[in-house]
Amino acid sequence: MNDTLLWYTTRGAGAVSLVLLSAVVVLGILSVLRVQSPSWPRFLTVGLHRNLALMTLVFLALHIVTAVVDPFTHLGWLAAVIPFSSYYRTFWLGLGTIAFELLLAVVLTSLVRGLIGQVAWRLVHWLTYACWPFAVLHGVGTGTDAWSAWLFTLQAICVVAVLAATGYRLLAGSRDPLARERSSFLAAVDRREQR
Amino acid sequence: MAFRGGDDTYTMEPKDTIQDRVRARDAAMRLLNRLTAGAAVSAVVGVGLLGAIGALTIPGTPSTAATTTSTATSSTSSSSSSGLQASSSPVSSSSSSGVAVSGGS
Amino acid sequence: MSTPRLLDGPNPSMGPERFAAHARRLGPLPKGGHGLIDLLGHTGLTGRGGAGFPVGLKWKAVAAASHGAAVVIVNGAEGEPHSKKDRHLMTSRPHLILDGAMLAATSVRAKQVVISVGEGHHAALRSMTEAMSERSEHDRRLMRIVTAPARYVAGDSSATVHLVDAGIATPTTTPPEPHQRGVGGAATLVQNVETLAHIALIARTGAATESLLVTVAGAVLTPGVFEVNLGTPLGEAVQLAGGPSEAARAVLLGGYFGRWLDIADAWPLPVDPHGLRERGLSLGCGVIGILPARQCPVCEVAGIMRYLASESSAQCGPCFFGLRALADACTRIAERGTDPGDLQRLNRWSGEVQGRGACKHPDGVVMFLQSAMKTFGDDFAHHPAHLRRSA
Amino acid sequence: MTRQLELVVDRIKCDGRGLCAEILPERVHLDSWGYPIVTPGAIPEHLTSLAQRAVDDCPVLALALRRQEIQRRRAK
Repeated sequence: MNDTLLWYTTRGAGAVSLVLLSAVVVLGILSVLRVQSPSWPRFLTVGLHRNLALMTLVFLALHIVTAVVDPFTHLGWLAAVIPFSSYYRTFWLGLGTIAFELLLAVVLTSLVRGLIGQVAWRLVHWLTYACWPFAVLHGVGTGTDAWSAWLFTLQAICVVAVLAATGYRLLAGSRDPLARERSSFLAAVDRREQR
Repeated sequence: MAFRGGDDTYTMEPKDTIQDRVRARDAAMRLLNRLTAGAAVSAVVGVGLLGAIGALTIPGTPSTAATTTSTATSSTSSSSSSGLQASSSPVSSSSSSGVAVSGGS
Repeated sequence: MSTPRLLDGPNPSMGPERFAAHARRLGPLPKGGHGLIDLLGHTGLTGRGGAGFPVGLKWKAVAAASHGAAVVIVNGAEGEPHSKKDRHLMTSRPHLILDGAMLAATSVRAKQVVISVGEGHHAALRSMTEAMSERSEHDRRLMRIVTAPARYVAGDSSATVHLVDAGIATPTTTPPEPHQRGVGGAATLVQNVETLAHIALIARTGAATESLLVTVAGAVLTPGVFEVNLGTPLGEAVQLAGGPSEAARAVLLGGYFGRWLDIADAWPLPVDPHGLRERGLSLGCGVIGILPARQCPVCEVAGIMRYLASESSAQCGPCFFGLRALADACTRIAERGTDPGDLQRLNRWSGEVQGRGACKHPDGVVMFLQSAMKTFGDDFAHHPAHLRRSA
Repeated sequence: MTRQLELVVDRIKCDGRGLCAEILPERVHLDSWGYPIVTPGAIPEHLTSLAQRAVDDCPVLALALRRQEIQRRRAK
């Protein structure tokens, strides 16, 4: 097998994974924001969010497998699992490993959400906000050799999209129509401090 | 706050019949499948395309697989990273093969 | 020998009966157990907190799920605005309640008894605390007291469990019901204080009690708590409070989750949970409220609806938004006069809200509103535009 | 008989996202405030997969498919 082919596949799959992951993050935020229109019901956002998340894992697997089996980088399987254990670009690659593991945790807990319960699922799902920046940094750190203009553009689009969505989510506040009333009632009947 | 209790809700007998909503659901399900399939195809093409762009835009001397494997066996951290710089591969041939492989996968 | 009553003994206004006097008057407390559970089943005693659930059935369910680790909650939260009978009993006959609580604890094999007293019921809290200190070492080790916030939903049994568990007095989703899985996951018996006092007497005599406590409120000469014999006509019970202080229009029977009745229909009704149930009515928590003829029932109902809507714990959307919409529509009718659209909306929203809360708060409110619209049908249909009379 | 499934809503968890009514309009519609009203009764065979989808897609895990016999025993 052509090793250079592996190498390009690694990079291509990595870039595609980042784009997919960013799309998944944006879709997740849109679903929290309850975005909808007559031809775009809310379950479409959620369905696409889930499908693309699974797809991200597939391309991430391609990215990792091709990187590991590539004899040139000499990574070894351990580097794919243990962060900062590779000789090759120890730091930047370590970030990728962390991002991968966080994403794995987020996706796996989502698949068994009914078993672990909403609270635990939600806590783990917040890790996305750690996973995505690690993935971006990993891309910047390991990917900016010579084709940086392309990759940079792609990454810039991803970053702008996710930051815009996150910012909007922060500004918009809770979309639960009961959030305010619920917390004020809770404050009125909460007796935990007393006892 | 989105508290609806005013006069506007009075006439809010469901304007859409169940049939309408079932049709909308089925259309959206189809759209979801199409979007997912479209994303999958674009992603596969994207791997090939980005791989090709990578190959096209990396200048430098072509190096063969043989040299990379040989560096790998005697690798230290420094030698492997320097090996990367040198290993940028033949431009035209790998790009076309990259696309071909991605299309097949 | 006549059947003992809850308020036998010293005048309740003299404050809590001490343990020594209580024991001298009533004698030792018999043992609880399966025999008592069967006896309670036979007497047909129902809960006096409002829901009127058969006590024997509830104890049997908790005993079956207990495994020796059940919890008994003595519910003295009394969140019903006009009800005073629970705190009256707690301040005058605390040991009757504690007797009942201990009987419950041995019968369902509980390892914990939690007494929940409504916040702000200072005399009741003091009385129960002192009474607890007079009990035996064994009793005291089992018992503790918590205070429940003065909110309407805090009296709900799941809210009481939530309060004991997490310190937050909001209802939780059922099932699991408290008798299946309550405090700390253990089977939990939530029982109103008056119910437990009845049980303290039933265990001693082996026979059903023949009286109960009611709170007579509203347009009467001397509002207050009275012990009436079962089956007493409602009109006679109102006479205990001196009778109506002016021309009376209607009775609200059973508190805010109860029913409105025209005064003429209400007067001969028997004050008896079973007798009322046969007529499709309920004594609820025992509040008998008298509405004077000079007061506009629509404005009165609108005011109570606003209160009940504001008492939603805002956990379930249909309850919070639905009750608010219902209260707003009632208020519009009260202030701006009848609008046929509003009447239709009241009916439609009532249907949408019913049965769609985690607890029974929305159901109780809808029942209250529907009985009001039935009893005061003409008033709702032809209400003039006028501002709410100051309450 | 053992496959008689019923759709139940946890009213406290539900925050009115409305996905269930979009996915299963045959059995769920929204009230005036956007919260689901579920048609009572067993879910017919041909709708079970969509009902399961509605359960899986609920963003706050407020929907569940329950065996109906359990419900009936409790009600008794």
